[in-house]
Amino acid sequence: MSEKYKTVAYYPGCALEGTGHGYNRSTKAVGKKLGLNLVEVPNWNCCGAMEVKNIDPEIQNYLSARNLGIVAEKMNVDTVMAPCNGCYHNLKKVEHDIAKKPKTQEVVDRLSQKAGHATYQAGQVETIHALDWIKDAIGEDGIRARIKNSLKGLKVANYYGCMYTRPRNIFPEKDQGPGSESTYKPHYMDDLLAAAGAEIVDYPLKTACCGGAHTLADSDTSTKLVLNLLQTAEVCGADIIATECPTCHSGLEMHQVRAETEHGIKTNVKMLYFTQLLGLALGISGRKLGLQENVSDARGLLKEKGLL
Amino acid sequence: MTTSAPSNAKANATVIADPVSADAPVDREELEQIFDDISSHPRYDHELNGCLNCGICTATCPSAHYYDYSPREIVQLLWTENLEGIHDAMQEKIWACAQCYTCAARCPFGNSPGGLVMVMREVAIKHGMESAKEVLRPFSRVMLKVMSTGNQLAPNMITPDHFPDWGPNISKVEAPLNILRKAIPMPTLHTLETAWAVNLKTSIELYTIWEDSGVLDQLETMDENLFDVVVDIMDEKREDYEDWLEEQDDDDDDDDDD
Amino acid sequence: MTEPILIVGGGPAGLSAAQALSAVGRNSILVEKEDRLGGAPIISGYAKLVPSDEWAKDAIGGMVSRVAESDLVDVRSGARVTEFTGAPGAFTATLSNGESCQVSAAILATGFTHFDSINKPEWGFGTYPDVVTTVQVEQMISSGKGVYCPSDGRAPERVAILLCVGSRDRQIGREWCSKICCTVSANIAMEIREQLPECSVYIYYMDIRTFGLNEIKYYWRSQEEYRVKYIKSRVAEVTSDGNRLLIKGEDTLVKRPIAIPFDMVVHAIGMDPNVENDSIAKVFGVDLQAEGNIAHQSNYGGTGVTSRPGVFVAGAAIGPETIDDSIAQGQAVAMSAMALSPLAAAAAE
Amino acid sequence: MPIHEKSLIRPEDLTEHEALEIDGVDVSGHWSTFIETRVVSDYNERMEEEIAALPGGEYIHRCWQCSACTNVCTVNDLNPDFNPRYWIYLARMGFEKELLRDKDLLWQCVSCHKCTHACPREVVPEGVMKAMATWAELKGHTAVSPSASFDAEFTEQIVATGKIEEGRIIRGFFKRTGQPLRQAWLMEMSLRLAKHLPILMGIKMALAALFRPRTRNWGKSQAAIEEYLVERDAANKRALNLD
Amino acid sequence: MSNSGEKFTGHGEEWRDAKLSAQDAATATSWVELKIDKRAMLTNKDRVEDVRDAMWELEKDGEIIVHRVGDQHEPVMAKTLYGWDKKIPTNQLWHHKSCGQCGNIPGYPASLLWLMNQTGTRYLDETDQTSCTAWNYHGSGIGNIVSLAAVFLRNFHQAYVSAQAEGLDPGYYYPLVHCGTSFGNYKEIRHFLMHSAELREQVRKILAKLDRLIDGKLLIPEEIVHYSEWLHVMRQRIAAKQQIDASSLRVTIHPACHVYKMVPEDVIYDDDVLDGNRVAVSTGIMQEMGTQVIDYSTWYDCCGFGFRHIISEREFTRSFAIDRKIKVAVEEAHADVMVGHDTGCITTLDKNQWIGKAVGKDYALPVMADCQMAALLCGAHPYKIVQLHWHASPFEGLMEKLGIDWQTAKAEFEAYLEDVAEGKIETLYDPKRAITSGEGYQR
Repeated sequence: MSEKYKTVAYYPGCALEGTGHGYNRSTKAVGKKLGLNLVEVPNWNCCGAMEVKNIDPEIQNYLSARNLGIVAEKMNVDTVMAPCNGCYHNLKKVEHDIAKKPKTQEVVDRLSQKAGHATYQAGQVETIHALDWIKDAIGEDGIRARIKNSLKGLKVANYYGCMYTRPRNIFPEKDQGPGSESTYKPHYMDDLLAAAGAEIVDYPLKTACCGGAHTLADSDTSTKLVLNLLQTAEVCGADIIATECPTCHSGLEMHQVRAETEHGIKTNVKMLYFTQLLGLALGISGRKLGLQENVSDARGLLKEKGLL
Repeated sequence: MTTSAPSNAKANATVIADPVSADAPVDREELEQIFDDISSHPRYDHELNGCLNCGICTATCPSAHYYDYSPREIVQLLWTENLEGIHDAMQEKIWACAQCYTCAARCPFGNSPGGLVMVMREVAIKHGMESAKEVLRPFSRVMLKVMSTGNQLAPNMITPDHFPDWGPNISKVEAPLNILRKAIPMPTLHTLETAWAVNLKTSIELYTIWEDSGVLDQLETMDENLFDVVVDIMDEKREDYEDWLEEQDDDDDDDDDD
Repeated sequence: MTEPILIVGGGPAGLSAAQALSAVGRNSILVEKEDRLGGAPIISGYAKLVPSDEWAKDAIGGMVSRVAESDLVDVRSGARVTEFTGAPGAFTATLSNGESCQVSAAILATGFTHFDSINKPEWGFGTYPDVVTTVQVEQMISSGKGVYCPSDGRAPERVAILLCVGSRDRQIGREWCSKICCTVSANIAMEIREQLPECSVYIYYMDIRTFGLNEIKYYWRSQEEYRVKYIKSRVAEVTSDGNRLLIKGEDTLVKRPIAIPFDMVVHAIGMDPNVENDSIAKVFGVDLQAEGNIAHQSNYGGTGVTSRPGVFVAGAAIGPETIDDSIAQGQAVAMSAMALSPLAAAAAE
Repeated sequence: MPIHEKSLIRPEDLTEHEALEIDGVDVSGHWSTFIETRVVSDYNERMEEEIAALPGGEYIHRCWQCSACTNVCTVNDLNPDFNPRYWIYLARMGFEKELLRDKDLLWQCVSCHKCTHACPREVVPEGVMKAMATWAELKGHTAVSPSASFDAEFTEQIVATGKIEEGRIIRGFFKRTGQPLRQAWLMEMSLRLAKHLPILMGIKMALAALFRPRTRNWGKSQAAIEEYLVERDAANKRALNLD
Repeated sequence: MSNSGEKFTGHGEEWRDAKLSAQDAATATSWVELKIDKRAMLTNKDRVEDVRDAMWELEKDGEIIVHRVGDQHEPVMAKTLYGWDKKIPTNQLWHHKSCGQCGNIPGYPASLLWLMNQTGTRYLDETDQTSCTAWNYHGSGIGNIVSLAAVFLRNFHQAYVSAQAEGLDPGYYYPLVHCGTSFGNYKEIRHFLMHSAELREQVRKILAKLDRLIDGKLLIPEEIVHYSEWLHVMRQRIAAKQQIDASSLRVTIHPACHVYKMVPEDVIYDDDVLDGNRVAVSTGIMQEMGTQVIDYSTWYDCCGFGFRHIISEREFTRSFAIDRKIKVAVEEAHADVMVGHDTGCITTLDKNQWIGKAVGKDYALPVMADCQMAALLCGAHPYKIVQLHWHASPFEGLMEKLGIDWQTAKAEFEAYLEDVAEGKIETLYDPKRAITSGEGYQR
């Protein structure tokens, strides 16, 4: 096992302190179990999500750059891990924009100076996703070696959403041939959960959109998109949709409920964070993984499968 | 949606339904037959060579000024053999064409979109399409005229009742129509029922052409009443002509007697 | 000693052939019908060439002076070949000025003729003074006067360039693509934008064929740097309301008819076969293609081989061609002519 | 006789008189109906510049209409009238009237970034659509869209505290858009969550609602952002010739 | 480049000259070293087929007989779009009338016949002819290539044999087509006929039944000739008879689609008319008679007739006619009159103006055919011959501008109507000649 990513800065983001709390708990628990250290970025701020960009992209860049600046200046690590796709995307984006667009650097410098903190320069910090973290630090073999409770018999559809893969140009490490992550057909989560014994179903909508940006602003659209994700997963034979983003996860949960209450369309597939599934395989208790915090309650199913 | 949800029953494979219209689906076989009739029409190969999608036909099309109608679209539908699209265009779009043939004069590929529209109109008639019947209904008066006389238009057809939008000045001199007609210095135009005096034999010759070229069959498909009227009129005219011929023979005989 | 090689036409291909032959020490006779060398780029007054961005009078002018200064090239300008007899290695060419010469082979670098827009009258050329051709805009630029509306000399505020004028059009018997007009038009559009930053330039196209690297340098750059707009539409007619020109088209991407006013309309004229090809073919006894260009055999056995042994063809005489490629062909065909003529001469002995 | 191809004409292009008499002739209804042309008669060259000046719009001029964006678009799948390729073109050429026909669709982009991913020219169609939606709002063609309300609520919270809290966002958004908070599906969600949510968690969330999560020493960042926003707002208005 | 004020540049007197210096003008045109013939590539018939060549082949093969334009028809050669020759007969003409003209613009054919009388042209106007039926076909779709071809050849056969009624040889008269749609349709159908043996066979069967074959063969006309072409080649001779000065008249020409866009290679383009850039007919005679021909931006547009639209969807017809033609001619070209050369166009543009009042588009532009205008300028009676009272557009102002006393003329006509009521009818030719067979026929 390599020392890579043994200790990384941890940027949980706002959602992991709210609806994504189960993701937060399970990520930390899995890290601990695997002997990986997470050091939370001190006094971080919101990355700006999608919404600030719509008001002004450079403010969003500033918000994300401030966090990277803290990591660069105050933490003795060169990698920051963000489990949320939105945060991950934004940190990657500002890295890209600062390197490529003079205007971004100019605005970030200007605002940082006014705010009285160090500015961020491209290349100081590497941003990774929770999937990169476990995949590169532990790998499939590492997982297989540590399995206490194989996920055998559990049929899982892996859902990556939009911000993990798009647009291509902010993820220069992806699409680099065998082994690297793919923007077209991402597989890191598939690899890890397969190593944990899960039966991965062939799910064509891995990177389709859940309409998370419009969960409230245009709920009907979100419900339609989510329902398509859920029904397709069921057609593909999945019991579980594994997620790796709090916004996607809560979007799937919320619109599963909404499809049922508003349109009377019921679906049975359950959503679990991939860290929750990995944690189960590693023998961590359901409670420590925050299974009780999910709206779509998978505990009955997991008991049936002998995983709880 | 990217993949159809399982709750949506797959449409019957032999039936093509427009997902957004409430119209009854059309049999695939019927669609193929329609396209077959279009593409085997003797005009078809003259009128369609390919398409650069350049838009010059639509650019110059008078109908495109007002209707969401595009000769380029018609050509594309045919060239790509879009059977549903062709059928759809035959419901409405092909009737928007003004048949001016500017498109044909402009096409860099030497196509004639207007000619293709004519082919589609003929096929719409062959298939007894409702759209064709609807279009033909207000046309029936002139149709009856041309089929039974050989003239498309007659002076007495242009009345304020039928053409209020042509205003009060259809004629600027107040006089009975028959007098005005006789004041035209061409003897052949002293007529009311036809644009010019048409020889009885001429009308009958034309009727033979209608019969033998399949035009009467077209009419029967489209409008049975009109068909019956035309047949009745022409039967009568034929009888009149036969009678006249006999009279001539008699006269000839008389002449011989002299 | 072998006889010199005859080169007909003093444009890029002919100049390049002469240059190549003199570089290897071979004599050539260059016959040009005009009173000066340079071909279309010089005689028609082109501005900056694509893709070199060099002024025609410098770039082609340089070729002209190199040829003119060469002792091995015998330039006969203001003359045509009126008779061409003999066999490979021993041809006799008679010129219109009464001279005659012995040559071992001939290279036809007789070029093309610009499409005459008068043959596409519905696009307004010949009827409205502000409808001009790309060649005329080149002349406006190369003369240093800048781009102006011929009707009153004002600077246009909005210019439309129509592509495929005299190309890709069965209506006028020209089904071919003239190959260079897209690139040249993008170049002209940028020149106009540079000279007249307040002037908008629109290019009306069927397809954009700025092949190869020209894509970046012309098609992309004209948009990204110069904000030239491209409208996918073949225009139906150019008329005038007495004040401005009116373009009638269909914007095929919006599926809507358009009728847009312009101050100036530029025809991107295509390349016709040389109007004199019929007589050239007769004099040299070579075949023409159906389109009217000089026919040549496939390149696999030798470059620029015509139907008559010992007579070769290069450049736009074969069909629409770029200046760079004409130059390359001139050189390649010089090689063909050179390789053949001593052999033929030997065979004749 | 009614127009047979009526569905091919936009209703607003028809001028009809229910009852009309001219020079003593009754020409009511179809006897005097006129159709107005659908031909576009000029380009509005300002429009592209205006949209390019708004956040997200800066690369609009690169578009060469390949339609990769529309072909991959998530929302286009649901509604074929949602067509980024087409709108970008309309905006570039200044077919203002046409774009405004779809003004209430523009904001419905779900920001899935498929278009940006697919675009061979880095037009960032997603950003351009946001810019077009902003343009329509600033020009007064549309009311503030739910999406823009959400963005504003979200941004205001971040600017104020450096972080967001989801419950507060929901409440703030519903208040802005005048919707009741007690929506059936949200109630059902809370109910399901409460069934198995440990009391401790409930307390924590309630606390978060009361005591807003915030980034320490945020004040100077807030001031810097606010200053920039004022600048930006002025720039947007300037670009659109608004006061 | 046209840069001399003399040439047609479009907008009458106020048109701006290009004002190029001689040197600029030379530079601007020097690249055209050789004036290239109109559509030079196509003059080479290897590339574009001339249907007449196919006819000669078929005739040689014994399949058809070609009805030639002979010396007796005193042909004048005209140049077509590609520079090909077209023989326009100028004498011994068989009038193939137009249903729309005869039905509601009778002054149209009457003016033409009157001009023929003036120029001493022999002709026949008879009853043994039908409409070409193409209006019906284009409007409704009822009809087909076979019926159109049979009607075409039946009528042209009658033209060929008609002279026998007067004891003359067949072929004495050559058909002259009045209607633009007939003209376009017949040419299109002739093309199909020359290219389809099957079609020829189908038509042969029908015509055999009608006894309309010559030696068992189809009779195909060498040239299909529109009256406007006759008018064009006769323009100097007609202008010689001109009595009224028309130099103040601003004329807009409406060229007819079926005349110059259908089978365009057969259409006359004259280097002396509009620099050869546009179809020559109508413009040629109007220029010859000294009027100012004014260009306008919608010159190429059709009139909006639409075949079915003029009958059943006049919303389109009137909108197009007013917006794209009448309005432009009035507001842009400040025209006194619009002159055309086809039935449908004249009807459409003339009849569909008044209704513009419904939407505040109130225009009053006189519309008439080229031969009507020519007859008027040669002194024909505006009512008795030119029959302008059938036109809905106002023409009184136009006549005043030309110095014609229309009130007196109208009074004369009204008086003549009383004669007519009593059977005292004046005609342009002997009515007996109109009937060549059947009932009423007198040798």
